[in-house]
Amino acid sequence: MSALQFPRERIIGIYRSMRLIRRFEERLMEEMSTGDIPGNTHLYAGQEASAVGVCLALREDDYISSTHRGHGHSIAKGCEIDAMMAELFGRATGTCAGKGGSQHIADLRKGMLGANGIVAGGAPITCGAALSAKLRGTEQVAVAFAGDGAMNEGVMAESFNLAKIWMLPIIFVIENNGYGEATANAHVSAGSFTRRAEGYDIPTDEVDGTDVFAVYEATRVAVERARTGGGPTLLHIHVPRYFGHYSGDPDTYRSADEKGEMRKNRDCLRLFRSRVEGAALLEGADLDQVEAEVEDQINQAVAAARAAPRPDAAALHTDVYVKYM
Amino acid sequence: MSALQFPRERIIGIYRSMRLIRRFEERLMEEMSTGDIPGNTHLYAGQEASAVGVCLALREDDYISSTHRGHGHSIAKGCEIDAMMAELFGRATGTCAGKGGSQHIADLRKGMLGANGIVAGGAPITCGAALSAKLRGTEQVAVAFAGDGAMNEGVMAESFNLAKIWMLPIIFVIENNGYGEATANAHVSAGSFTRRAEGYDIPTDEVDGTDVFAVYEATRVAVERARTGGGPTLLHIHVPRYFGHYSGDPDTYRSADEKGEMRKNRDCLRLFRSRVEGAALLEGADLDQVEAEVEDQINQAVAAARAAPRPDAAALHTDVYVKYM
Amino acid sequence: MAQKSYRQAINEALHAEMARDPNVILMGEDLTGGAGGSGVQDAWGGPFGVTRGLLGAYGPERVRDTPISEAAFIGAAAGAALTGLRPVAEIMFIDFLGVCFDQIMNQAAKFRYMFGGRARTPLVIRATYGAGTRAGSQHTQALHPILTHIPGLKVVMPSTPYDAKGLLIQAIRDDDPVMFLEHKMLYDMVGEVPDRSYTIPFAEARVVRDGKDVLLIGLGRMAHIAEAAAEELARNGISACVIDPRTTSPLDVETLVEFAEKIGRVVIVDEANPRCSVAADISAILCEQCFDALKGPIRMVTAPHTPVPYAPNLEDAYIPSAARVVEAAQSLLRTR
Amino acid sequence: MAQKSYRQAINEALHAEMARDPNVILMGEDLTGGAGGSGVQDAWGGPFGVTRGLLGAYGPERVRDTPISEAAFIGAAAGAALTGLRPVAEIMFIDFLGVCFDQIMNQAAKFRYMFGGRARTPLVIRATYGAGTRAGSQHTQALHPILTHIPGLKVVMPSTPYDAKGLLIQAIRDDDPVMFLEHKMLYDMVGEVPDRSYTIPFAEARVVRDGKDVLLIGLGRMAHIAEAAAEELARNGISACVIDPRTTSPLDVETLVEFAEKIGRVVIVDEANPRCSVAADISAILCEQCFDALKGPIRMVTAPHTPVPYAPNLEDAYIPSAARVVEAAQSLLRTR
Ligand SMILES: Cc1ncc(C[n+]2csc(CCOP(=O)(O)OP(=O)(O)O)c2C)c(N)n1
Ligand SMILES: Cc1ncc(C[n+]2csc(CCOP(=O)(O)OP(=O)(O)O)c2C)c(N)n1
Ligand SMILES: [Mg+2]
Ligand SMILES: [Mg+2]
Repeated sequence: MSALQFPRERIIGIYRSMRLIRRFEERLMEEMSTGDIPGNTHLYAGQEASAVGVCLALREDDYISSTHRGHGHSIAKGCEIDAMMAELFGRATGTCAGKGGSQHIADLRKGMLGANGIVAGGAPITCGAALSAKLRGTEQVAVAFAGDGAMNEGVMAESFNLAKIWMLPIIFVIENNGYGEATANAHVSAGSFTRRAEGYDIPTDEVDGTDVFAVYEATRVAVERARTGGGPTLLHIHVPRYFGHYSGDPDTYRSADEKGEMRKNRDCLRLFRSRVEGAALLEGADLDQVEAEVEDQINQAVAAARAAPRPDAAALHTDVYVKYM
Repeated sequence: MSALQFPRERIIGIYRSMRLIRRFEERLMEEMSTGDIPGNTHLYAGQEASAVGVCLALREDDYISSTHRGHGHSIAKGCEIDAMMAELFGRATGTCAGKGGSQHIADLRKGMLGANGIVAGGAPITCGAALSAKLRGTEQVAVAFAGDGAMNEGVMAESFNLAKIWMLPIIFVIENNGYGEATANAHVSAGSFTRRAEGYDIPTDEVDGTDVFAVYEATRVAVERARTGGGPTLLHIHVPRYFGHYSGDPDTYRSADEKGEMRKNRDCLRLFRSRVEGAALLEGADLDQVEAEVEDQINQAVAAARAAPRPDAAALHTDVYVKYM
Repeated sequence: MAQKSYRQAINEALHAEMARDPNVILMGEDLTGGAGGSGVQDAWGGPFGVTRGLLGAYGPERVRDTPISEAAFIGAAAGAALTGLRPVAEIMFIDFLGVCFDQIMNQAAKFRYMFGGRARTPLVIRATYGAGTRAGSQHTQALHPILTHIPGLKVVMPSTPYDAKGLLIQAIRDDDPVMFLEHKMLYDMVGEVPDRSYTIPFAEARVVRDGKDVLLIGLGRMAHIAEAAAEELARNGISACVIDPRTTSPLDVETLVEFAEKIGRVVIVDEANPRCSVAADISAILCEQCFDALKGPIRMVTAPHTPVPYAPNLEDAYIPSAARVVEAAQSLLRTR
Repeated sequence: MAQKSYRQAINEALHAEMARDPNVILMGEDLTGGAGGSGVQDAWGGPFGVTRGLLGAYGPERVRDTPISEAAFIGAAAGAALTGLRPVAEIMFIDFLGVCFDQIMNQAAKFRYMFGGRARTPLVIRATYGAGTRAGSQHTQALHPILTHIPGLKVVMPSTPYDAKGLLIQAIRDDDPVMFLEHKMLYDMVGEVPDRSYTIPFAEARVVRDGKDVLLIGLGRMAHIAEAAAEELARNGISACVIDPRTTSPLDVETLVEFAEKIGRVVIVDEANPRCSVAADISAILCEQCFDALKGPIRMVTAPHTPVPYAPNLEDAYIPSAARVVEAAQSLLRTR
């Protein structure tokens, strides 16, 4: 696995990203109970290796678009933790000045084109970013993240076709966590996702989403293809979803067995640790230190978010248009 | 080919249907120039063997839904020529009382659920008819006709998935005439239509749409599957389109060669004649007589449509609702 | 009479009609919640717990959890309605109208007219709407003006548990496509709801309270905002009449005109964005039909021309408040 | 000045902006017409001949014939706008809004707000609209009220060749998503159009003709119906002022209020269905803002609450006519 040849710093960085996502989400889950975070949110815990593995293969100026379960993708693409946390708390210092919330976190400077409250809504937008990159000749690549449930929205199929006939530098990353909300994927999805994409002559790969190196490697191949004019790829990445569909979901439609097995055998963080420690690339103490640093970072982000001002009342009316006349 | 074992009357009936469609369309093309037929219309000429072959395998109470190019499907399913012609002339005696026009011809008593002005709009509606048949236990089958261009609308893909997971008694008939409006199919469609459907585990068949018996046979297999609980099928039927996209289309985007070759070698009526005459199933005179009868029928329909009353002014306001209060 | 929640009232209506007519079926995403999972079935009883227990009573053929394919299953519901069933389909949030709008606007709503009066489409589409949930711009809209605009649709917006049950039973028995809009912030509201089945006809506005100085017209959740405003006005010696139209299409123009003429001062409260809203629509109708009886301009209290913001302080400011209604009413009385 | 058709005016605007800015690209179905065929390329020059010649001038990378996948290519246009291009996408008939509404309403229109003001979406969506073509219920709608309702969109409805060119250039240079609606029955209309580039600002109504007895407000093609009515009224000694708002969002409320106050009698003509229409919207705004100056009810002349019928006699009766406008104006003058 080529990624194992990464320099030490990079391997630490991978763990830091994954750990940051995990703790960000776990902390959100805790904070929800304080009532300080408005509404509900969809947590990415369990799926970290997918976002991190994919973004590891991207350039900083590459694009991604995300879903309602978008925190992991945002963090992996480099969005600031402080601003994200502030956004979730609905503060003026948030990524979207408090106006977007969890489902709309975006940071165009980081190439993060937005989470999306509409299932599959990001796929065609990402085709547009890829087209833009192609026409502007920048060799940027665009990644559209989507869930297994999203695969049944028609606009996904339309995007596959458009991406292929226009040979767009795009990668469709389907994160299959087995469920769309409370509904098991097998109950609502016929056939196979990779064969669906192959129906459009799009190359595909099935990937173990608990293995960050496997995700990286599959993405690297797809990015290479995209950057050199080879068009789109679909990666079908299998991941566990740790929490319920959203933070308030009692999650009783999954058996204790299923949930236990998942946490026991499919924890990407634990698998990573044993992998790199086993290969003697890092020592436990290195990783423990990362964990401590992450803890600090999250604590600080939460404290800063709590202390941050709410948006000014006038903000209700601004930013609808660049100019309205 | 089992259809060749049809009784003589049935074979004559096949020719009558195909001929009726051809002459209906050719006559419309002529009548357009008189200015008596409002607007424009999409002609089915060239594709007759598809509609007729498919409907030949259906029961009278089976359902079909059609497209903007719907006259052939309507005629093949048993809609009345007089009422259809009156509809096209915008008369009160029309299939839709003059309120629908070419793109909305429907006759629920014949299981004809409507032409559709929205490309691919009929696919999910037909899934619903199939579901209805299934739940009511009637063993009816539903056929959704669509063009090659329609295959790129997302709702087609959604319908494939829905039909498969619900094992609906439905057949998707994709009539590929090589073009969507003025755009060549290859320019805008990636991959293969049958492989796209197979991505949903839907069985498929590629069919020569100039051979009415081949169409019948493929449909028969699909109908058998649907009626016995085997779920959906996709038939990819290759057909020529004789006229431009619509009656006013100069059709210069197809070369004279392409159009000449098509009319010379892919005329389903001529192929049918030589086939059945060659097999000594019918004599030329039998078919000539059918042609004369069809001619009379069309003449009468046109004369009746011209003589029919326009809708009453009050009709503008009726039929929006069954009851509005 | 029994006290029940708006949620339960809707659940009862569905139960009653499914028991009464085997052609009534349900479809939607996570309608049971748990389909195909390894744990509890009907775990959610719907995204908002509205459809709980129906799976157990009527089985998975009639209570169908769908893929996330709104265009396909709304279209399928329309096609099933055209061919003998009476489907009740659910769009989880009305915001998702965008992905299935064609099947509603161009197909179901127009079948009857396009087919020359020879079709019936007894289809109900239930959807949640409205702001207040801190869910951001794509899960909080109130799109009833768009639906009201479309000929061929009926649009129902119950404001109480009692109305929710009666109007839903009416909707299911209706032979035309009906959009049934449930406000998420009302699900827990409790009120009197008879156990028996009953119907409430469309286009019959409800006079929430009578009054003589100013007429407040409020739709859906806004009926309650109007009522709260009326109470506040009463404390200031102003007698406000509150009317809830209950359905926007058909609209009970007669009652609205009658009261507008009698009272002469009108404030309309609408949670939707202002442009081409139902507030504007009713204002224009009243201006045209009872101009001479008006003692002042018709005032509209609506959301601003902005998406719904996430931050609670902004979202609260977005939603029309009783204070704004009071202020509009008072401004009318000042300029008599 | 040169006489040119509305079609040609639009074509010129596209030519000018594509020449001026390499980031301007076009996409749509059959935008050239003939892509991949065995015969003539650019055979159609667009479904209505509007985009002819652009392929030859700017090549297939910038003039892109798309699959029949409105959701995908409108979404792609939005995504391209977000990342540096200035796409002009075409929806062949506005009726097809139903299959791509999400990408317009929930995505492009809301990016800027949801992202806290940190996005620009310089996107133009051109679409044809309107009745009169005998094309049936799904190819003849005028859906501008639905678009006007949505915060984040701008809506432009040129009524003349001159306006079409100036407003389209303005739209392409605008940094927000603009819906540019072209009436099919106006494509052959000829008028004066300068060869040079020029822009017409949004929210600047055009006073088509001045007058003192009654104000006729007409949008898009209805500006001409209003004008014809004004001519007829003039023959009867009534002086009608005609105003074309040109853009419904933003709307030039100031000018409308100014003239409504000056004249006191208002008729609004809108080709859309009546409920929650732009006619209702303008009526409500004027009723609220200049009530005291009104000498009578604001009258609306709109299409009926029905889909568009096919039969020519019915379709003609569907479209607001000058006679109906005259009759509405006269009724206002009678009840002074
Ligand atoms: C168009 C649309 N339909 C339905 C929803 C409601 N919804 C939100 S998330 C979700 C499930 C998505 O499943 P999947 O794509 O597998 O993503 P996951 O939640 O598993 O990450 C649904 C149905 C939505 N947001 N948008
Ligand atoms: C949603 C939608 N988009 C575009 C159109 C315009 N249109 C009408 S027919 C057509 C081409 C359809 O091609 P195909 O499906 O191959 O059918 P064919 O005309 O070849 O029979 C198009 C683009 C439409 N009617 N509906
Ligand atoms: Mg999932
Ligand atoms: Mg075709």
